[in-house]
Amino acid sequence: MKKQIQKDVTNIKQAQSEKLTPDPKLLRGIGLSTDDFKKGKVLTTHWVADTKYAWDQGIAIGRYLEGLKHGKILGVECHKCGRKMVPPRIFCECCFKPIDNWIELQDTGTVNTFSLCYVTWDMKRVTEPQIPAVIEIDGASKGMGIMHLLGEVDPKKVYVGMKVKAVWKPEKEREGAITDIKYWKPIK
Amino acid sequence: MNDRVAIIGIGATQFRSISPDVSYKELMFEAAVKAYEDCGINPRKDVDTFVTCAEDYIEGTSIFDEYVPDQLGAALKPMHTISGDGLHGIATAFLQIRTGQFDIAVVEAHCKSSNMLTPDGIEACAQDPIFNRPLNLNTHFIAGLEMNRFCFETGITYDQCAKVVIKNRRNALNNPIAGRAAKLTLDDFKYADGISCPLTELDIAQPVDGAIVIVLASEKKARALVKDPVWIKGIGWCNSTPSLESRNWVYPEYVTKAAEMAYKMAGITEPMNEICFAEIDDRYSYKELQHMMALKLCCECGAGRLIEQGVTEINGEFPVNPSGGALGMGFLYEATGLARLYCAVEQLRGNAGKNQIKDAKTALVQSWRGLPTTSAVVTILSI
Amino acid sequence: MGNRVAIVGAGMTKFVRRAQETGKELCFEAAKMALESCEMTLDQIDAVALGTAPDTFDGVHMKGEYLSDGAGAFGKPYMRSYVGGGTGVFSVIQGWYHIASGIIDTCLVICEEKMSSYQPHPQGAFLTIFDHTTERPLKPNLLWIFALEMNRYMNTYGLRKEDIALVAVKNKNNALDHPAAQIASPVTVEDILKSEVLAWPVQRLDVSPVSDGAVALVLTNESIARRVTNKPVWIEGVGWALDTTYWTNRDLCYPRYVEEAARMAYKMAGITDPRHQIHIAEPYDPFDYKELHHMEGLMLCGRGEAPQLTVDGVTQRDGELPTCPSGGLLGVGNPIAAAGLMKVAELFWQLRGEAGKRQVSRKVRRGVAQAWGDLMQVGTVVVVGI
Amino acid sequence: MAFKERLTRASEAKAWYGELPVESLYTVGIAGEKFFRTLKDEGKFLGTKCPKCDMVYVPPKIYCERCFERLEQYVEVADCGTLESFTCVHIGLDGKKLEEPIFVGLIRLDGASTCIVHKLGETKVEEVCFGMRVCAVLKPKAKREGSINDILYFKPSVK
Repeated sequence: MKKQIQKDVTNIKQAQSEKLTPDPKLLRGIGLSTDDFKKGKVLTTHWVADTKYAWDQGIAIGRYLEGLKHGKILGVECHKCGRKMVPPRIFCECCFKPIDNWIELQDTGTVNTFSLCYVTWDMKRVTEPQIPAVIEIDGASKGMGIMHLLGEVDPKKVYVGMKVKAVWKPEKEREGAITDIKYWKPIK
Repeated sequence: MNDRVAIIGIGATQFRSISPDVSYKELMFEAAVKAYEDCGINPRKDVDTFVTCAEDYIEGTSIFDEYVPDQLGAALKPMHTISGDGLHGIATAFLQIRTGQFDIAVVEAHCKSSNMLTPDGIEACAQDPIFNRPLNLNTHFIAGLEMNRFCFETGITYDQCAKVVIKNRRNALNNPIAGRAAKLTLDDFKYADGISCPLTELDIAQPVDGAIVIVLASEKKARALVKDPVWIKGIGWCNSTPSLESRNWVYPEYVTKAAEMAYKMAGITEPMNEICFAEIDDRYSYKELQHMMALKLCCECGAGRLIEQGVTEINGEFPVNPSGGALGMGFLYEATGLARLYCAVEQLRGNAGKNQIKDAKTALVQSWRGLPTTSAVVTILSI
Repeated sequence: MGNRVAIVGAGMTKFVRRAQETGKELCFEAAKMALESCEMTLDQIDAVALGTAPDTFDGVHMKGEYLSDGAGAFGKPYMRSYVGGGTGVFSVIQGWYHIASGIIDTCLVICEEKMSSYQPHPQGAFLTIFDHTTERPLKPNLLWIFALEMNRYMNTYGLRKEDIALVAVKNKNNALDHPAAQIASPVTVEDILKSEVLAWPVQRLDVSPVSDGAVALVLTNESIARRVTNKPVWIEGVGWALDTTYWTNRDLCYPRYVEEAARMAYKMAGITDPRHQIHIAEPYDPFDYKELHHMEGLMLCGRGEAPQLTVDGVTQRDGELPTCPSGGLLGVGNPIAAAGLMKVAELFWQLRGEAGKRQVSRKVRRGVAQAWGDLMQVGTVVVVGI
Repeated sequence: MAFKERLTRASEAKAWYGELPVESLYTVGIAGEKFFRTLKDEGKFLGTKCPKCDMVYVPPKIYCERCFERLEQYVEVADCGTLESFTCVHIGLDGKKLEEPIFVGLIRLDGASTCIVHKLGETKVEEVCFGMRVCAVLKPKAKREGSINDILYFKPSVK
């Protein structure tokens, strides 16, 4: 017998259909309003974490960023499955083998999907929407996209399947970052 | 149901204080390729379940899970994170294989400690935000308090703690993947900077970068794939309390409980006689001694005497951390337990080179999750 | 499938926007209620399995360790599993393999989230789920990725927002009968279409609220289950799958990872015709379109067909396939991991006929719960039955 | 080998800099609220008692972590106690060496089963010893905020 777990099941009352679970009488959890904090009704502690990092870019992303600095979008190719991938990686995740070679992709592409976003990352409201999109890059296999922003376009006129081209920062301002591309604009 | 579970493949990168030439993904990929090569499997076809052990704050990424599958060959396969030490991952894979639903499981853990620019600030976030953190203390203070009380209660001297460091870092000289090997003497401790007395900088295992991948299999698959499976005879894991206020400051009873669970499963009644050597947590010098006591790997006379008498040296009666431990190989955060396990498997396979222990047949591997936790895993391996 | 595993007890806290309780205290309340619901005590529990999503919410590194005393882990084998939003349902899988292995007989499964700790707004924590080098510099927010997926889904199948909004209407109204619900006010399709646009096509009322809360289940092996209850709910199948990190390389119109997870769970449960062999579903619904997306991934209908089922009322409580009768995340609230576990708790209550006003009309003997997580990437599925 | 290519020049190895921005506001919880309010308003230490385990938790918990009983019995404990351990911390939160080391102690207040972690003050290295009697020094009442830092430090009790 496992640790005194012994109970006559016949003694357990059949649950009635009126029984409501979870039982409201047993439910705990005290909800507070913003005011409760502002007016000091509850005590709190506060902390700003000191969490800084320098992530090693490594082989693949290092070369990708270096390419961006020079106004190029680099991808990689796996000869086994034939996929041309971006962002680049040193392994093919489908075949689990080292990739075969680097390829230069075009700085044009197709909008796979997009959104018109009226809030910032920390939920502040903006009047002019940002237009994040997944952009399938020309030269890579179908469906191979990256996330970026659209610009120089009327938000109402963006559509899935729209052809776009990268708008680069001036060469001097590029630092080897994804933001070396300012945004993507429609190709007329 | 699969009753027996074996380790059939291991892979590890070099452990280095920095690794600027590879990203974390590339580091993991290297260890994975080695592990799969070791047992001749293709992860895309042969592996049923993958486990990674990681913590978000260490990685600097929330939901780090997202960034793991590709480099392990796990894309679109069952894979999940255990926010624990690598040995928690081993316990998870063990349980999963035992259900009979999975035959081959992969456990990964890695560390890019060099990528943390503010490790002390990051570790401070593990302190209780209400009762402890507002004191603004470096997290090492907890080890200082514990070491002081532990030495006071047990009569273990600081020199004995220092001898653990000397032994482990010397052992690491002959371990090709170790990242913190050194030849030290007691004199070096006189000049070591105090961190949180009696703890000095030399008492603390220093971080390194590295990745480890372990492949586990059911008995049927293990026998089919490799000649030298290493069996997991027992495994146990346990927590005490996270509260500094209510924990036992002398004796880590959670380690004892984890060990009891593992010993029971392995049918071990006299650990010191039935186990040949141990790879145990030594994140702080005194921890090796404290853990030996909790694991019942020393007699009443205490662990201090054993280190004095050389019992735990490689050529001693009961070698402890022949790999060099975390002190000698480097501390790898959540991957530390897997580093211990990796070296224990190498020993059992007879591949430990100059550090090889004769007739090593049964090993104990133990991990602790570091400050401020009371979380430990113990496993018994044998050939 | 190894030893049979049963759910024998369930408990939860209220889901609230800002809880006064600490995360530990929330864990305790849910765990205590779950234990009391099956008249068990902590010393009868062999192991504790905890699920909780990003540490950044609660603002505690190694959150699993921090919560452990409130979760009843003192002196016990304890582990925390973590697959982003999929964690809630995965934690049940974690409990399952503990017991199915034969090593553990009784396991307490707990999920907790205290999102309100994050300042100034919990959504900010999601910035750090994106790739630190190739995505975070663009300052993305969580809505982006949902909006991108929703748009792709709508575009692929030519769906209308008003049809998708029906999910939010159904779930938020279902939640009126849930005593723990955070939002208890009825909404109409019009309300949703008129609500503030956050990231088109996502509007304010398409989204579940951020919440604090905890949920707990008690899992046991067969022999103990038969002793503690006459109505055990069995875990018949479990499945999970994690797709590639490179989410921008996949077609977001269909959650293949959910399908993979479902196939694994159905195989284990011996289900060959999910649409007819499953009587009730709790798919993950942090956004209204997600419920539809996941019903398709769970193969409860064909691709692009879920909106029509909703229009036809099939997924209502009195429908043929009641879906999210609890009120889901949209209605009850979304304390990430806890919300996923709440879904399994709902199936537990529904299958036992204990859901009171929420009880679905048809007789239900088997249900599926599912959660999703990471970068449009992970599916976790549990099939339970009586 | 795992890779077909490697970085071969030190100049090629680069890092991307960033952070994990986390700012948090923590409620002190149900038991914490009682503890800190009493400390703030009355200068007294409260604990919760588990009659089953005969434990008094200070700071209090609403549950006994050992037996999981709900704890509702609040008891007052002394503001003096015994030093169970101590350390002298030489590095700060940023890992850098502190100009003045900080004394930290583990204090078991009379009547409590658990220990409070806090700073030690008005004492010298040579004086501190295991089992030493110490008493809490609180901030003046007007300056207390309901935080663990309402206790300034613990000092040796004069007897």
